Amino acid sequence: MDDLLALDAVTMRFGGLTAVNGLSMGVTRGTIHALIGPNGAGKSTVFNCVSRIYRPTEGRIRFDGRDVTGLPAHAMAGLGIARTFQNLELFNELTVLENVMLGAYSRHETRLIERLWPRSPKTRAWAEEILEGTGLKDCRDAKANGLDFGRQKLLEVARALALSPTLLLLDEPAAGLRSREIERLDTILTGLNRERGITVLLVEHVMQLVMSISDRITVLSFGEKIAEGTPEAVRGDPRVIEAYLGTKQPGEAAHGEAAHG
Amino acid sequence: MSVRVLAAVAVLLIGLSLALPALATGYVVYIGNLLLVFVVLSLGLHIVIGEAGQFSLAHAAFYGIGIYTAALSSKVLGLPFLAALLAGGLLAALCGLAIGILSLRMRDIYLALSTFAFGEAMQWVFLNWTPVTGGPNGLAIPPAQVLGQPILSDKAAFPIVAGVTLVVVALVAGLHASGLGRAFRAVRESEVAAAAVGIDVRRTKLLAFTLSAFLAGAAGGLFTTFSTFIHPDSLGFQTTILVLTMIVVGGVGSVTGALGGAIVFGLVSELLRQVPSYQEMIYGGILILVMMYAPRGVFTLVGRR
Amino acid sequence: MTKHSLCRIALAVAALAGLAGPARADEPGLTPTTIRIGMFGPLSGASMAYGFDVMNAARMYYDKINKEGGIHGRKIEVVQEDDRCNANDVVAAVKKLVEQDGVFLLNGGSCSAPVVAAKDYVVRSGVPWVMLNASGDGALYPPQPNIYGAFSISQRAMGGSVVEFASKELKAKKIAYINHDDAYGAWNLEGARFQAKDNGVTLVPEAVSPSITDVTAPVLKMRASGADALVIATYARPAQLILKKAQELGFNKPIVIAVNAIANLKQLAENVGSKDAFRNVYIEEVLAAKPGSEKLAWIYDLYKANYPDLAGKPDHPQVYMPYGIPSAMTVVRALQAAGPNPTRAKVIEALDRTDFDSGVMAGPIVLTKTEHAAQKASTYFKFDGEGLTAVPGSFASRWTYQGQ
Amino acid sequence: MNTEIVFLFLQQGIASGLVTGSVYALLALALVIVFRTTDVANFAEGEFYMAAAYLAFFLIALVGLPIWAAAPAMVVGIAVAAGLFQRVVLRRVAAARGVSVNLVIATLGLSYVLKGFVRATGFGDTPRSFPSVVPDGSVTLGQASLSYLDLAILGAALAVMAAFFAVFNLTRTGRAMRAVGMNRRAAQLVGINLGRTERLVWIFAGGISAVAAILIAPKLLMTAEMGGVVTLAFAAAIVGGFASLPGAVVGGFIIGIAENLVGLFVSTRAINVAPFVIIMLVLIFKPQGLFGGRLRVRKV
Repeated sequence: MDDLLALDAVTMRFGGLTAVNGLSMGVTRGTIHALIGPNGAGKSTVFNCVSRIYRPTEGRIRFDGRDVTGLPAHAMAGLGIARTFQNLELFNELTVLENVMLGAYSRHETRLIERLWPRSPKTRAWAEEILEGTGLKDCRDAKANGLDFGRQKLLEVARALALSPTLLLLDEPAAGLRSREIERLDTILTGLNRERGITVLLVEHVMQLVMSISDRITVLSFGEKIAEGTPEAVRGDPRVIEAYLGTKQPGEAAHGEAAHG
Repeated sequence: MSVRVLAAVAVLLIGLSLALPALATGYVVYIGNLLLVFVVLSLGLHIVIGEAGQFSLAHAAFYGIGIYTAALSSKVLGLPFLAALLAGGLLAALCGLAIGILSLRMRDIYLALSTFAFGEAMQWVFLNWTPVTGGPNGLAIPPAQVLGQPILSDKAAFPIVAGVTLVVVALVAGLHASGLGRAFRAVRESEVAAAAVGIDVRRTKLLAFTLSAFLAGAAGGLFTTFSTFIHPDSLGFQTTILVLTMIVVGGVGSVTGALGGAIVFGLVSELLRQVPSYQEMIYGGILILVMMYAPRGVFTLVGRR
Repeated sequence: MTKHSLCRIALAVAALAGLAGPARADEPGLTPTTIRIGMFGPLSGASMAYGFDVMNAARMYYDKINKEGGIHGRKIEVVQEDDRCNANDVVAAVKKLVEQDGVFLLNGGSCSAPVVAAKDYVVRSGVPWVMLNASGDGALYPPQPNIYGAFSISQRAMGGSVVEFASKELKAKKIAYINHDDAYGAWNLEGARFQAKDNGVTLVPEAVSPSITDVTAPVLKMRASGADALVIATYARPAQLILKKAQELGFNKPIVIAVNAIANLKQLAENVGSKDAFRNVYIEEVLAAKPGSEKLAWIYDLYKANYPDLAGKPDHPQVYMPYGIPSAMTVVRALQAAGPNPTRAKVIEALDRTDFDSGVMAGPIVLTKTEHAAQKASTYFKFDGEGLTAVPGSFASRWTYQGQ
Repeated sequence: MNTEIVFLFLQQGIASGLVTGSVYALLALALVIVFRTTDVANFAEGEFYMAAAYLAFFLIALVGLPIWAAAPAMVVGIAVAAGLFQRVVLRRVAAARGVSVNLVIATLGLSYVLKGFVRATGFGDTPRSFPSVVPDGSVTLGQASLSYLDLAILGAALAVMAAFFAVFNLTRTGRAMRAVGMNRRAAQLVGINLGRTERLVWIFAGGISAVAAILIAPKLLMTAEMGGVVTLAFAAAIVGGFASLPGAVVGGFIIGIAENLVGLFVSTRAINVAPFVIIMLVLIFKPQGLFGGRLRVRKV
């Protein structure tokens, strides 16, 4: 199988707490893959293991066939893995343009001379292009912390895209967004996937989005995988329904959660 | 700092280099030299605090290392000025790197106070390593050698000091606008996000420490062009605090702020000598008022970015 | 802030802008009716006590001379700068006085380490420089053609003298010696070492920082060393801490407090608290008589007359005030000796022939071509916490400059 | 050096070091409570302490109040002044931009103002003292000798620490202070008045500084520069972990004892560098100080 990203029995413990327990999963190249589950299921922990903020207690992570378990966090960007953050990690005091230019740091500004050259014309042009594509062009000189929440979320995505990622990790990109904004996100993500062939792994509570764009879904509960498959298959899986407060449909349950996600 | 501000600074410095020695007294030129040394010191501290957001309070120590190294390499090895200045900068940079490595695991107040401790310890070394630094007797600085000629007055030194300062201002302004400068600021804003876009946070911090120490050492080298004496008393926490005050009052994170803060605060400090009995109160009052009413610094409105 | 100080700032701005040009003349600072003298010292900050009133004393002496008709018909005009006892500021003050204000000679400097920073510049510019109360050994040895100092006492002479006193008067064979790790300390220890070797006694030195908080270690070490006498050559605050601690730790040998440590004696006794601490304490004095005596009364009267406001302030005049007088006297005498048409060279020549009794200091003020430290004598008193009893005899340092 | 002397040195060095250490600890406690609640490294702490000593001197020596009346008046005065400084200056600085370096510079400004003011009164230069609240006399422990004042200072440091420990853990106000220190936003959400809590912390800090001044000024003497001792309180606090009350006291003891032992067994020249070497050593091995806990992993 052509897995771009493969987790092999990954376990992450914090002290006595096991956040992820022996998780194995694969993300197929060119797909949009969602990771869902109730709060505290360990979804963000999986993300942080993949982006190397945490070092898994056990298990291995392979990217593009290569074992990346021992690499430092900053090396992941160079391999083509970009991510966004659940609680927004923007460079607050920097401008929108600078935020996006920083996204290009490891893939478009690799030579020393490019990093030292004042005003970086090449990177700038590339960042402008991304801003155009994400509709953030008109606020390019505003500071990141001066944007409204929706645009800040979008900026996170834009910054990740500036990296020209092979794999995009999105940690609750729709949380807190209004439905019109979610629709735009849907369009952007689908477009990226179809047109540029970017593989996407996302954690999301907003089921409307998950169900509409995902090729495949993995469901976590208490750190363990309880189901995996196409949206339709997962939707009907009784274990999933049970995990999401028994009787309710996952989609409905998640709407309530998204409010405080 | 915008290109326009940089150009203005260049014109001003070149103009002063031509005009000042001819028109002004040695005293005015001396103050000019001293202010420019503080500009270089401030820009050095700006890199580590303003750009990379790491709290370093050992700046006076790096400055001292630069002064002693430049003076001694000129005295003992007979190095010409530029080589002595680079030697001072490089040794300071090396110490900065070492402190950076030791401080990597610390942050905030712990980082601030460990670098503070290093600064105090270095001042003690300057005072007690008598065979090298002259200890409490101070050290006579030999005249700097430029193109084989000794520099014997403030006026002769000024064009050199101004030239080096201009190069430093241009480099720091360029750094601010470059990818590396953005990487520094990314580390300042969020280490997690910086790592996620591929910035090696540890290496970037170390680089900031090293560059900052290099500039402090170079400022020390500059000091030796017009000064004839150095004493450990001048290399203590007071000096670090003065430079810190300059960049904060000028505007943290802004190159123009560091430059303007150094000039304005250097001038204020010199002018306050004229009102001895009130100067501490005035100085303290200025700090409080600026922090209350111009918290982003007095120079951030001019040439932001 | 007064109008006056605003004026001063405005003038300084003008000076920095290069608007106020220097006085240009063959002999700067000289007009048919005036001689301009540049004075600098600490007028602000932590070191103010060392120089503020010393400068006032010198100024009031010049006022007195002016009232008596001046020097060959010229009145003395004083320009004063604050040097904060900080090397960069000392240099700024000196350069301003010489190049901006165009003074004829310099009469300034109260802090010994930072004044050395101005040495090379003063030598290059050729302006005569008579220090105030700075010991300034670093600028006096080797002697420079135009720099004179140590009008209170040179630190080498001080170190030699206390050791002489401890070994001759107190018959100590082993002398404990606590000084500072600064320039003062380095210089006075050199004199003390020389004298101890010359007298065949052992010196046990311990250096501490002026900012020390706990003096247990040095005092305990001194006690354990079995010394017969303890010399305290620190500044006032550490000296009082040491005195107190010596009593607490039962150190019962004689203690000599060097002149560096002398502050207000009444306050000293109050700070140490216990009268027992003063059973065996001697103090070094470099003035001609004990403070408050008839011989020095004219200085204190003059101060009151000149600075009525200051005299009403607590702790004024400061202890070191009289030290400004011999320095100013030396300047006046040299100017007089240089004749009605003085030049800097003539004044330097006259300074090199200075030899007079100031009536203020313990010994004569003597300057020669090869010795530019003016005052070397000190006297000793027994201090019981209240009164002073003079110890007869002279205890001079024998250290001399031997070249490098 | 024979064994007898080594033992004597050890006993007296440690005993005196504990006392000097409690001086550092008292001032460090004032630094720590302010830092852990308001995130401000108070560079004016030394000058609070200095101002308190001079206020006491003024009330006792010049106004002629008896010490039992002067001491409480002075403690209240300094505490109120500290609260005012928070209300008028710091609140505004923090509101405009909560960057800690700005707050630090503001406190630095206050320290200059206070030093300049005391110097302008004319009392700042000559070392002074006022009568100690503790009678003269000393006790001997083994071969070490300590004065009554020394014991009082030691006791006060421990008592103040215990009192604050109780306040922080047992009272509502204390818990509010801790909560603000941990998470300002959350504290606000549960109904804690941020401004009032922060002001109280500054008032407390002013109060301790004043108590410290009553005890310490007779021992270390007063000048306008006496606040410099706070450098060593910073050393004590950082060694202890900067957010920990017991840490500040233990840190104070470590610094105080180390100064003496270094002075006795290495060189008196090295006394003033010893604290800084200790800071560096401690932080290299424990980057959060001895009692600072582990580095928090931030949730992202």
